[in-house]
Amino acid sequence: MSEMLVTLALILGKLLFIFGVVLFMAAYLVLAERKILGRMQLRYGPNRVGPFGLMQPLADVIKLLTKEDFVPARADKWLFLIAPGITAVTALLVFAVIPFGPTLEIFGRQVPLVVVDLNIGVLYFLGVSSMAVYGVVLGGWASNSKYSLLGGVRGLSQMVSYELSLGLSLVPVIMMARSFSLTDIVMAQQSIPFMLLNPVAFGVFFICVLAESNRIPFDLPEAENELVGGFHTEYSGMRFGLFFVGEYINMVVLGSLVTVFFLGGWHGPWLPPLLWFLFKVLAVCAMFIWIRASMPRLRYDQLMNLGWKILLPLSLVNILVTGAVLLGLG
Amino acid sequence: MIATVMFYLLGAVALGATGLAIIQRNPVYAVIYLVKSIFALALIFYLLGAPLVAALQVIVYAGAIMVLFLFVIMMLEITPTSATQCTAPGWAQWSPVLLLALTLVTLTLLLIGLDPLASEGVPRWHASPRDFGYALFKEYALAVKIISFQLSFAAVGAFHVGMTERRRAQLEDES
Amino acid sequence: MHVIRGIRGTFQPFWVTLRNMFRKPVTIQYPEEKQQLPERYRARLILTRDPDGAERCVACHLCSAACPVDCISMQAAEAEDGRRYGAWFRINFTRCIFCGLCTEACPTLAIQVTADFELAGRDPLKLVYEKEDLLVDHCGNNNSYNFYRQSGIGVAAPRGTNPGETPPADVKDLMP
Amino acid sequence: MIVPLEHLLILATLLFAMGLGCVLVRRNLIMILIGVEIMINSVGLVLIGASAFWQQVDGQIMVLILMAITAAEVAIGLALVVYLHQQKKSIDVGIFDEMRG
Repeated sequence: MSEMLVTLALILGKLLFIFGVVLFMAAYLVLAERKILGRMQLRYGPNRVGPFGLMQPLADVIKLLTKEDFVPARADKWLFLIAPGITAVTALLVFAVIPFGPTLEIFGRQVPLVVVDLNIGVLYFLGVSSMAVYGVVLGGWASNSKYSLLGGVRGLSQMVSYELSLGLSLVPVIMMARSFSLTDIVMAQQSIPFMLLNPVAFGVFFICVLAESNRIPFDLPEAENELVGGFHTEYSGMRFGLFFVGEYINMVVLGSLVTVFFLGGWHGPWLPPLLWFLFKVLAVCAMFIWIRASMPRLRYDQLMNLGWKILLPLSLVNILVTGAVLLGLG
Repeated sequence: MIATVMFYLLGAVALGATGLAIIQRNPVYAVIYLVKSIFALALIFYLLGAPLVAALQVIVYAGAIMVLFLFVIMMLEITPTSATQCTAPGWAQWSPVLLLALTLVTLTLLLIGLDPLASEGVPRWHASPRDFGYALFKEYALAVKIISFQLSFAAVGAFHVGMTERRRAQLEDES
Repeated sequence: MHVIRGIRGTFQPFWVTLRNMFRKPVTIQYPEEKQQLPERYRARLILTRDPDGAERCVACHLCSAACPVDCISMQAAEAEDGRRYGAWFRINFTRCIFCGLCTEACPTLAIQVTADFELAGRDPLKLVYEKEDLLVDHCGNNNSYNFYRQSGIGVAAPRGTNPGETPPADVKDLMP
Repeated sequence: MIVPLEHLLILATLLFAMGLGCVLVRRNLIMILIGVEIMINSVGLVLIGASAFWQQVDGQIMVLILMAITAAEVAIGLALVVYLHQQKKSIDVGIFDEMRG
């Protein structure tokens, strides 16, 4: 009985730890993005609140919390209120299967640094991330506004198109690791990360991750200059904040997934594993920000062409080639 | 024990959500209730030792098929002459179907009751993805091929049906 | 060629942004650093004085006539010696669009623009400037122009008795 | 032992009956397709239950194949719905009765 309680407490502790760290990272990622983006455009980002603008996330939260929570006339109230939550929660849920460190030994107990080591972890990730689209599309539909609806429909078709390539680009990883479990995938990259073994899969996965997180160059659902704000046009206050935080949590989560699948997770010389993991996730996030600063938004037909005519065949051929090579190597 | 309780709870959720789904006026709500029902079913699948199928159920049904439904509903509603909201059937239309369903359920119950196997329990068992994969690609390789053919037929068919008149004329002009 | 251009077009922006990241930002940190405004920048209006220290404005209403948003109003008055001046003069800066047409219209160079653009406030009534707020102690852009020195003040003195003026010719007299 | 097979089959039957009812009563083409989905789901439940009952993976593979078929069916079905909507600006099944003999 006490054994079970300790296990439960450990899981709870890990959950709280992850929740805290991810939210903290998401909050400061907003600041980091604004800062880096600013410097790349020859301006300073936010630097008024606190030293170097470090209290900016706090100021943002206070501002969003004190704003009026507004529901448009003839909007579908319940769906309108629920939609931002779906986005944020699905983003957070994925973190349950992400291993962020090797098994630790605390007071003689083996503590794996992952909330649940699901043996179908990859499929869990795909399932939960395919739920994320509901937040966007229901938010867009329930707002009872043209712009929101268009943003929602765009987000829907974009996510469905790219989910396919996302899943298919992970098949070579699963083939190489011979397991669906994310811990096993990290273990398989002890010597060489999969990014070097299979750069094509990495490329396809990275592009799909960008599309999945609705970031530039794939931010068509919110395209500020054509759709006002896309699916979150009508949102204000903390509900908008939830959409916003959801996007950045998604960034952290997808960054750690790229790390787990292709960059070798926590493996790395000299530094402690946890630091390596953090460093890699931050590097991927920095890459996201850099891409945002450098690339224009794709046109809608270009987006669909890229997804269906380039990435999908490429990932299919990649599966075939990887399979053949693995078979040849025995 | 926990699994048994969960099964009944999830079964109740699935039934309730499905029941709500079929009486909705607005198809968007029907889809959302159906997604709930699909989630409950996926968890039941997991309890019955099919984790892979449970995950696929969420990915394929909730993540792709229902999203496709939503897409079509929204696409149709964008057009100004919207008529997607057909009238919801009244009590009078439901009653014969209820009778039919009741007969169906009673007959099935009778059949189940006559079967000596039925009252036996489903054992705790669990199929690993590895077993699943071996069976799928060794014993059922032919089925996989047929299914993939069918999917490509469906893709071609959907493309053909979905083509607008203008695009069709354009293609004929080109050729 | 097409492919090479495409690849270059995809990757060059990354280099550009990276390079810009290590440059000094062009931002001016406003309240601490002030921007160096151009000399002829059009912002707050002032009423200047002539080199003798008297106010230049003759209350001719040309500026208020030229003003496209009608933000200038005044009341004309005349002094004992026939010199006109504004009894009161008011500019509503909540309406002013800083177009500078009033300064173009002004015949006496009284109304002029300055580069002082910090005209924000919470109370709109505080932005209605009266004559005492507008009048300054200097000549503005032109230090030498003095309208009344050129034109004289009215015709209070008989003709030809003003300083520097010759008496009018007597048309009935034959003498040169 | 998790649950008697009986109860599982009853659950599946009820779901199937609901789907059938939806198909028969609703006039909205999209709702009819949703009813078909419900029926297919209930069949999947039976297959999974059978697979667990006999401890063989075959049932699960059937469900996988069922999913593929559903995907194909939905793709064609929804394309037809869009096509019909283009033709008649309505998706009420009552309108599409021209092939009546």
